[in-house]
Amino acid sequence: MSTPDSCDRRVFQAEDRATRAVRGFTLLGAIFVLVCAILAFGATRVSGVAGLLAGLLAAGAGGLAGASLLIALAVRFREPLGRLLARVAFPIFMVAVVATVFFAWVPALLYEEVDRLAGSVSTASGEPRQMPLGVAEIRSYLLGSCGVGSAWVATLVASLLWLLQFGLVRDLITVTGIVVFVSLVAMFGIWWERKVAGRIQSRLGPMRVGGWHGWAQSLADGLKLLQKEDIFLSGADRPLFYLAPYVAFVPALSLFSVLPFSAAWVCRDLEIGLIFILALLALGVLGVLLAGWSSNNKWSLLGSMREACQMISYEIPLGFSLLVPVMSVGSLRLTTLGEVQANGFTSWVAFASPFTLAAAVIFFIGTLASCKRAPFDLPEAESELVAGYHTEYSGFRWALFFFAEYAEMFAVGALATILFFGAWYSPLPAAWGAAWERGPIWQRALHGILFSGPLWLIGKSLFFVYLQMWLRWTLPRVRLDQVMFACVQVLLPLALMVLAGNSFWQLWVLPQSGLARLANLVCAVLGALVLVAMLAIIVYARVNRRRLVGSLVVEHLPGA
Amino acid sequence: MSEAAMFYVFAAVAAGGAVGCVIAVSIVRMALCLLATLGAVALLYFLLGADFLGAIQLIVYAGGTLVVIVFGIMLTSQGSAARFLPRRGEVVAGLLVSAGLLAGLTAIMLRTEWPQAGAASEASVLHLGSRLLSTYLVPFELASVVLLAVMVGAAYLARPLAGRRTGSGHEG
Amino acid sequence: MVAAKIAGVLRAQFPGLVLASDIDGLHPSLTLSPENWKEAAAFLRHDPRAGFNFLRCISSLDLYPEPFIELVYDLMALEPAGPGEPWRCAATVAIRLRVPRDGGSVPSVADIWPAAEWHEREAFDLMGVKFEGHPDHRRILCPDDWIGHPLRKDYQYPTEYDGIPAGPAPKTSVPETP
Amino acid sequence: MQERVYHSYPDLLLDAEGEDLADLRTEEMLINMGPQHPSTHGVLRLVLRTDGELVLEAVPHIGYLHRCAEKIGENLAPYQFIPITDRLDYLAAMNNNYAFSMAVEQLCGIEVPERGRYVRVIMSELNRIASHLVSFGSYALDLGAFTPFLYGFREREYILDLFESACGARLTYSYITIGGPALDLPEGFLENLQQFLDYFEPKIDEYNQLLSYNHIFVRRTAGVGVISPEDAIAWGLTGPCLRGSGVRWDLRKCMPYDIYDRFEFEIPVGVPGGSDGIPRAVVVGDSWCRYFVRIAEMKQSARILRQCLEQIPDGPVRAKVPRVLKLPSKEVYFEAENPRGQLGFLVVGDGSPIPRRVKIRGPSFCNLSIASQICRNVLVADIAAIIGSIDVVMGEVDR
Repeated sequence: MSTPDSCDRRVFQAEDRATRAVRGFTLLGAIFVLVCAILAFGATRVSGVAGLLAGLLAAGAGGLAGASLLIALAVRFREPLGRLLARVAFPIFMVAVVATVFFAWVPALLYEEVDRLAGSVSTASGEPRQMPLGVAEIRSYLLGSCGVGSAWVATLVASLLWLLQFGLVRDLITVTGIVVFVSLVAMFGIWWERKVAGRIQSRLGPMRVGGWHGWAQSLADGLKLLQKEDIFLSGADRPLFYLAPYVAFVPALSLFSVLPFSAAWVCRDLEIGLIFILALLALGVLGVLLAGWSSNNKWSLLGSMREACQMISYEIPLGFSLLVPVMSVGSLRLTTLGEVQANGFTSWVAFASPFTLAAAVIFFIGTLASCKRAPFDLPEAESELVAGYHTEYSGFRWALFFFAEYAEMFAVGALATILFFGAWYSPLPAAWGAAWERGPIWQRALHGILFSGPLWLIGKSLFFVYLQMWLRWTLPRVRLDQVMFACVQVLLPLALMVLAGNSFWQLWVLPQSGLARLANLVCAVLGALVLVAMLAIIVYARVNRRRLVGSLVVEHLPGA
Repeated sequence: MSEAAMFYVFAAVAAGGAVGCVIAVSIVRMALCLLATLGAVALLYFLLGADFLGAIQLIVYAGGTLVVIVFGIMLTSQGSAARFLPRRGEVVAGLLVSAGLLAGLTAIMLRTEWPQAGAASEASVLHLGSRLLSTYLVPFELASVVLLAVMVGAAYLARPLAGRRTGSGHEG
Repeated sequence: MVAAKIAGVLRAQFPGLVLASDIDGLHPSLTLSPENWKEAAAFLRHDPRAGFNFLRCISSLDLYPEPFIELVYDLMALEPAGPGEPWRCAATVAIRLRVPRDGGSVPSVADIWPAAEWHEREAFDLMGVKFEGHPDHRRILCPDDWIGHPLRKDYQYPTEYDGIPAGPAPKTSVPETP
Repeated sequence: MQERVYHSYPDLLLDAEGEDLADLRTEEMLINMGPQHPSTHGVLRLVLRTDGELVLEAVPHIGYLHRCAEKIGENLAPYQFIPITDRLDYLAAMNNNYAFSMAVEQLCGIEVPERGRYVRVIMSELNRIASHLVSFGSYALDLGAFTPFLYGFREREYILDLFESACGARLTYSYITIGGPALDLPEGFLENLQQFLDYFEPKIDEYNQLLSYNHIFVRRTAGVGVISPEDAIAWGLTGPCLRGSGVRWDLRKCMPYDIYDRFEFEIPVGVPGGSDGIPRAVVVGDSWCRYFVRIAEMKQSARILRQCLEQIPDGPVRAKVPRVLKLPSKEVYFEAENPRGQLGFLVVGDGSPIPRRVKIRGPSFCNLSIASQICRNVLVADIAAIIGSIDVVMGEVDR
């Protein structure tokens, strides 16, 4: 007769065995990695593809081994670890934020250092040097001119720097960074959406996991979703059903490969970046279509048909509204489109003329539809179609759809920022901070925070994400015929009119004429007023929250 | 070297997708195979430095035409009954036609003097645009005339619908 | 009063239709014979002297051990009283029909009062009264393969349904009001 | 059966005579909406025959919550049956208790003391507000607006707190019983009620700003699922569904029972759009009217509650009821105005303490019967709008 206690004990014993096994394998793995590392970097000169592969193998194996070791330790010491984590969750969270920012800067600085190194070596030897320097050359340089004392440290640093010379390695690092960033954005977006929804609905949202306002909720949800059963329906089309989430997720992820976070922070600065982004936005719909079709569920099918309808229709006004800034700037390259907006608030494309402002509004509405956000969330309308195209999905495949949705939300927010709202520049004119741009590292960091940099782009994009959330939790859903009506009979003619108007504006209104300046001023003031009005609403709601929400709710809020 | 490797991978995906598209039975799977082919061809364009062509390939074929095809399939046929089972004669005829096509294409490929691939010009979109609106203006406009004809045809087909406002009384 | 007036009108219009009347009780009602019920219903609905446009409820009572089931149609005549004024209830009356328990049927009045459609289906489902000419004569609350009509006094409680065992029949005990 | 012309959605593929305008029709599809579906409010099952997004026909199938409450009523003494009435319209349990107690009191001739009568009215009007709040919130949810749902539940929470202080339960109260409420009101109840009313009444205007006059909401509901007054009466609709069609009929006013003749209040009905700030697209009898009647009724209930607070006397709340209540060999049919319409009880006694027959007329049951008529040639999204505006509670439909 097994009592619950003995049952528990047996479970724990089994867990201990598993932990021991994991630890043993980890030890073996670590030894193997060490050997690989010595083989790879111990030699004085490693070069060519073989060395590169060995290095990558070593790094990958090392990472795997380290991760499994950490997991094993975490499983073994889960209880004290949990207690500890509950105490220090908030500091860890803050440190993680700082560390993320730091680690985002480090590769950029390193690349610069490596390029400088290559330049200095070539000038020293007096003859043009091919780019892949040997480890020994870097090491000797480090030991010689940089004043690195320890030979061991020099070898290690030289090996790392050697790897960074290759474009493939840099791309791998960038892609890893993008994947991590997209996951972070999606997880943060989901948590933030729940918090925003909570506050709008006078409740708290997630409050438990992680201690501080449930910051780890998305992490916990992700773990839960990973563990869930991957349900497959007997009547479904198996390969399509399994493939569809990836077909939806990959385009959303690829968006970030051409999205510039600042003039220098872009994985691939394509000349036709804008068209590429449009293409990927259009591709995302295929995943949804296939998901709805392969689920063998009528609600899913209806959902995916709605999605197809909506996407095909809204691509047209969306494309037209994108043409307006393209026409004003004269380029399809996203960095060029961003760079013309360096001179402060009034130089932003949206405020250049009434037509660009209208185009920005049309673009925002179009992105709502293309991201399936309320009030255009018909493909997943939960009160009509249960959950639309992802009704039958569970576990991680289901999560992939959400990752794709939030990644797309952020991407279109970033696109709106780049095209219309000053890209990575702050509202202050760039000329004020020009001196800091090439100063010492702290000045450059301050410049990045105050004048231009990825933080500005991310911040502004998150503002647009917030707008999307605000709308979602305020408005009812429109009906399919109304969606089509709004597109074909309202937005499309409007977009065409804006396009034509902008052409004439470009032709007839000289850039520095009085009319252009007046229009610019009026539009900028309008934009500023909207912002001020939003701030005023926030302040008003904050001041009157007891009256607006009711004492029952407010007294449970923290800091009430 | 890595470019060569990528070329072979993409070419294999494109060819495999094409074969899959031919031999698949379910129409939606055919569409998926077509997506693989179109996407791989777009990637080949990117590999050649023809970014514009690649992106347009993705927008027009993968994001536009294919979506419309899948949408059409979903609207007109239900369930997994959307199957395509050709007869033996059809298979033989298809094989003959494609063999002839393959032979012809191979012959042309072997005879043509291919220019060596140079670096893509810097302002390729600018270049393309100005060419389309100057040297190749007539074909460009002809293409748009064809599209116009298609639109008129579609409008004609949907004429009974267009006879009245579909927007309904609520919409004013 | 009002019920008495209706009884008089009905007696004049359809001789032999009104079998009995209970005018002064808590629930004023007329017992009609089921044969002419269809015509009488149309008269009650459309004739200006009656004008019962609102069918509130159709109740079925099992008179076991008497071999009858009684159907009670609660009717009401609503009429507007002028703009902005509440509507008036001109008259209420209950009509009773006695139907044989086994194999008895009455004409359906679903085309006269559409509200009767579901009420008649319910009466058929739970009491087993058949309605001739009903547009959709099916069970409504019980599953289609249910056996018996649960509200009959002699209903045998099923011991199982589709392989699902059911408990014993409920026992009736009289508690005291606290 | 005479051909009725119902409002049909100015649809995509049919002309006014219902004829095909094009051969662009796609394959018809039968879709099962429910019994587990987010917007069928419980276990309603609708079988939709659709052509793409167009619903050609919707057939309701009910009975998934059938417990044969009437048979239970034939086996229990009336006092025991009170908890069963809680479970009919479980969002308005007080009103159900009230209606059944009144029916039995009429049958047995029990007179309830004055204070008890006021307590019953207070409870039933509070529960009417609570029920309409759920209806308001879930209707917004049906149309894709999540936030009003939580606002509705936030306000309902205060009412449930009041109920809990009075009887200890938050959903199935069994508080009003035969002869009056089971207990007197607790200390401070009336003060809390006053506070609640002061808080609640301004909130109604907030709801109107947030949802009722929202452009998208109006476009989704105005002109959708129109029921003419004649149809509403013919199909036996009651409550907000009947009043939404412009029929000014409310039992509390038109055939006042208990002490409702002592209060001043109005009967809100559906009015055509264009006046009094009513959106212009609104047609009498459409979903918006049914929705808005509920909003307006909450105001009237608050008004009744304020009058109750002024008038309520001191004294006992419950009449003396015999320990074993023998039901006379008589029959009574009593209807009370519940949040969803007229809840009727036919109670037949035979001299024993157990009734011979208890018949329940559930208002949702009658209201739902029109669904298949007005869900023709509408879009899938309109089904949620129409069913939500009828506002059924399946516990009462299936009984």
